[in-house]
Amino acid sequence: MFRTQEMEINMGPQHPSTHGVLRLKLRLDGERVVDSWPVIGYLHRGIEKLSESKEFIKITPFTDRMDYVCAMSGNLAYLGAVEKLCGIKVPEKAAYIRVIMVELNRIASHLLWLGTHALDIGAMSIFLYGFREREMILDLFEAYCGARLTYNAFRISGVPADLPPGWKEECTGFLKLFRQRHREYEQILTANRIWLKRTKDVGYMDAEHCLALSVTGPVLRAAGVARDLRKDEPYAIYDQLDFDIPVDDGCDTYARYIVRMAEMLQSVHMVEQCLEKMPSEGPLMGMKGRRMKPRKDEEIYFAIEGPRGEQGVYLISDGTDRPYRCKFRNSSFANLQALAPMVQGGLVADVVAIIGTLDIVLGDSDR
Amino acid sequence: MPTDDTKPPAGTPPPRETPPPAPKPPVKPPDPLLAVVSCPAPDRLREVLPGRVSEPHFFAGEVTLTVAPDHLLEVCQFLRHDPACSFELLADLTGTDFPDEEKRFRVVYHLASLRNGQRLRLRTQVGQEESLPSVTPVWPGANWFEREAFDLLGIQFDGHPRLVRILMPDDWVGHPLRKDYPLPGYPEHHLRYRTADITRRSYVDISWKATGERAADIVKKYKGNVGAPESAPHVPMPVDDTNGQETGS
Amino acid sequence: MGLIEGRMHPGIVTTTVDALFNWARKNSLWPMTFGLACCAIEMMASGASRFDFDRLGVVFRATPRQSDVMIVSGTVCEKMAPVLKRLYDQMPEPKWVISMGICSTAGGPFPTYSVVQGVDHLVPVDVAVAGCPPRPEALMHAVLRLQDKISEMTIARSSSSSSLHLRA
Amino acid sequence: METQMFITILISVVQISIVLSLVALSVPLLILMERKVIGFMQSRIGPKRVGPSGMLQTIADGLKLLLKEDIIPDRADKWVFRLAPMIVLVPAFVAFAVVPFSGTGLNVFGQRITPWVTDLNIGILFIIAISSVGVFGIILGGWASNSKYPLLGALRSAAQMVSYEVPLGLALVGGLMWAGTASMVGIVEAQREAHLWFFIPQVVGTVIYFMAGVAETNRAPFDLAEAETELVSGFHTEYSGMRFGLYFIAEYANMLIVAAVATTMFFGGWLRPFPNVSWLAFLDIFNFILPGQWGPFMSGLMWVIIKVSCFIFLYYWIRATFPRYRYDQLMSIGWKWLLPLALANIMGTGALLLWLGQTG
Repeated sequence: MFRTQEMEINMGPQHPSTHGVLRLKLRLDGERVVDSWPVIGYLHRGIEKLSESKEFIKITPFTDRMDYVCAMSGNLAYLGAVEKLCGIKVPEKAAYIRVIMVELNRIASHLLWLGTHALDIGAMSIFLYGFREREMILDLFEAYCGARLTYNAFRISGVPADLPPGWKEECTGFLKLFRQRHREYEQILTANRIWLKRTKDVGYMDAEHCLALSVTGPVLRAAGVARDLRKDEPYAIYDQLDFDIPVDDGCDTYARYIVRMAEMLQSVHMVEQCLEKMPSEGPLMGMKGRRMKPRKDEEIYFAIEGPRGEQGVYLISDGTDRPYRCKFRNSSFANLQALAPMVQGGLVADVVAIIGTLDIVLGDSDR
Repeated sequence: MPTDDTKPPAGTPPPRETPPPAPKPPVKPPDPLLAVVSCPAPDRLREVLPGRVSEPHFFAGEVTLTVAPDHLLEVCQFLRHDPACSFELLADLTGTDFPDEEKRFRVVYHLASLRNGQRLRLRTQVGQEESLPSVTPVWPGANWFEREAFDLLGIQFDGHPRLVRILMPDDWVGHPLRKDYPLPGYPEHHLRYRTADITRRSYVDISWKATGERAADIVKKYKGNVGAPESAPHVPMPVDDTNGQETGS
Repeated sequence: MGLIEGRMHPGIVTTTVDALFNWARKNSLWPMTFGLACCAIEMMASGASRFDFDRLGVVFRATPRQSDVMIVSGTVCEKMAPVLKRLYDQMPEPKWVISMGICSTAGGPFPTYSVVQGVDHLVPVDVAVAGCPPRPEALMHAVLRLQDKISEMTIARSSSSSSLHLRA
Repeated sequence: METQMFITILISVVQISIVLSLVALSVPLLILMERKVIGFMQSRIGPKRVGPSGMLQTIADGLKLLLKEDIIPDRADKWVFRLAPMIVLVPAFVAFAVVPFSGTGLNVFGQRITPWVTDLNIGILFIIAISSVGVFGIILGGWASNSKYPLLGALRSAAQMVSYEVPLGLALVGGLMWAGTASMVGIVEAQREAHLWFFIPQVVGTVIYFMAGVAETNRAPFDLAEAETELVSGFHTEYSGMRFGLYFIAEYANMLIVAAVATTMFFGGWLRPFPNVSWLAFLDIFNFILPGQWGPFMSGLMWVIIKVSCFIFLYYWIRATFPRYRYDQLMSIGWKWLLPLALANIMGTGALLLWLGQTG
């Protein structure tokens, strides 16, 4: 007469906390997740196919629109790949400007993560505080390149423009303010009992499983592996900067929170160093002209440490100024694989927290 | 040969910033991109599994090994577990379509070793009708990458837990990243996702079941995806347009 | 349709009631929390502290049943199209659509196999916003324009065949 | 005789309509204040455009909701679907029947009009009994929608309300023991006679009551039944238009009830702080401004409104600050902490009263 029945439920593609258009098929026993099947591709725009018909320089705007939360990283990864393929050198000053932008954008990206993650768990004010500081970073970007979200701020072999006058001071002021605001976030969340209850031991995944599932970035670092391409395979001028890799061995949502919060401060530290060390004079572009001829039938893979993990670009050249194949290895795609094992056995409320902690951007994963 | 494990991770630094610090090649090639970099994997493979992989190809500080599909799984197992190689992370897996070549698809595996700080590219060729062994037993993370390669290129992977489309809709026809697939796609394939007539109230049955059934017919009709289908699978949608009829009164 | 639209002959003078109803409708536009792509981030920014959509009475609702306006914020892909259509159908009348950004308006920079070249293939668009992505100010302007448009509505049965909505 | 009865009925009708309209009118104000208060806490402005400083915002929202299409899902249980919002709304309003809004009544045309609709001698019990009926509206609404998210929301809500009714009721028992009566007016009078607000001896009870009250009204951090980021909109996901509006109104009316009961039970209802300290009499400012009977009436009303507002503000503050609890954590708080604490509070109160009775 009485029997229990498992319920299948669809989370998304339109759901307030799937961070876009992720669809998650859940099989529930009461509120407990028995099985899950993530469905992605609702934002597959065919960027890789489209890239094959464009010149190298015209692909940069698409990289903005993949990981739209941290577009500068996308630009840097792609341009780094092209420069590696063609053997182009980037002037030092341009490299500094790139690193400043990328690190600022990492802060902005982490702020968005913090806001949406906290909102998913129910702390709504943090969302608005995070956006408040994010707007300041966007103002800095706007002053530099004119765009708020999709920057296209770098060019092959350098950057198109120097920092505008007064920008450095603005930036220093922001960084000073940000350290203070960062303390405020920590005050609200880090020791909050409800926050601890909601994040501790939720979404547990240890280093071995992370690596097996190709998960990189803060999720891996929160599992105790100090993997950071900025240190391991330094690109741009990261080998001249002094910074730490925040690592936590909690392996859970809270550990990821701690790691990302610490990363923001590290980024602040890096930007401060860059502003100090940056040469005041020097060329901004490493090459003249726009046409380039890479060697025929060669392939390269270039990866940087994006805010979500290893952000790689794989290019095959056919000797023309267009790539024969342009594959973007985006961290959200790989990290999303960890979602199903993580939510297994958790509650519906944990699913939301885990989606937040993976910090996925669906444009990044679907391309 | 720097095969000892105690060596600090040399990495594969980009040549434009810092030239590779490790062993100086005897004859410096004219193009710095072609410099030989140190990597223990080819030598270990040559020792333990001779004849399975090709000679390494060096470009821009990267090492590429070519392997035949038959030996792929064996080589991968070795690379994953051998302490001198220890490629724990499958960073990327993807395919490329070369329609003019005999074996149409080139599949590459980007491996990374955290312990040794090495990177390696494994390359293999597979024809349209052939299939590759899935590397999910070695790296479970290959799951989605292989699904993506199957989805966009139509490469078959044997032994994959569930090889279904990942980015495109389940009932999509064709594999978009193939070179003979036009960039705008086949508009006929898209029509079932559209409603041509728009009114303020148009209830159109677009349930997944309905599209699924129709899709089955399409798949039957256009098996093999190249070339435009003869007729569009567009089904006229029922439209409730009562507003327009009532206006006369 | 709402409760009383289309029940009155166009000859009946309904201006005062119209004005009241339109005032209520235009000042309480609740969009659906429906982010698709890059534009969704700017949509969130519009709701956040600096721009604060709440000033205009715009509150994001999670369910289509309680929302009035659908902001299609981002690229609509073929896989998403049926979902979007269904969500639109689930919204109660009167409902409006803002197409935010060039992707949803006309496909944008993606003339590819998987992108719907304009959301007006799927749902009737009331206001289209230019930009890639549009700034929050632009979205706000779109909401204001939509308010203008709503001010033109009437509850009397419309004489045009395209029913009650817009004459703006 | 018949005229007297008629007048009595008329007075009751007038009282009921005044109370109803007061509550109904305060709901839009509460919603507006919530948006404003939370807006300021989040460093933004809140409604600003509609009417002077956005004062008419909720009026516009309500009117719009009235005008929206009323969707009843195809597979819903249509009658239950229609009925459910009313089941929630009616008890929320009925419970106000026993809430005293001020201390002294008014004499109008020789008839005495009390500032409460009725003074039941089981007032507190009446409120608890009535407000637990509201649960059914939520459960039925979620079930009748025949949709999965509402069903989950209804299940959560059922479990939550059942578990928090118990500590809610038990937390009040301590106060009742001090008061010695269950009549709402009697409780306040008891506080006047005891020369102290009952929250002083009943701190634990007050805290438990407020926590359970927040959970009862489905407010953050216990808003699991309509957790927007988890269950879309919980039990009212399928409700549109004014039916959703009814749920919304009921939620705020319930908040008011919880605040009003807390005010009466623990914070001395219409009494000013330290009602026995005579030099504080100036706090009842309306006694000096308004003539005759209106002075005390308005002063009492003022205190009730101030105290209730403080509670409501606390609600908003919590909502703006805290993350949300998880379902199982909520249950464990209810059963493992609040219930034993409430029981211990009763025991402690009993022991204290016994001791006081022996010594004094």
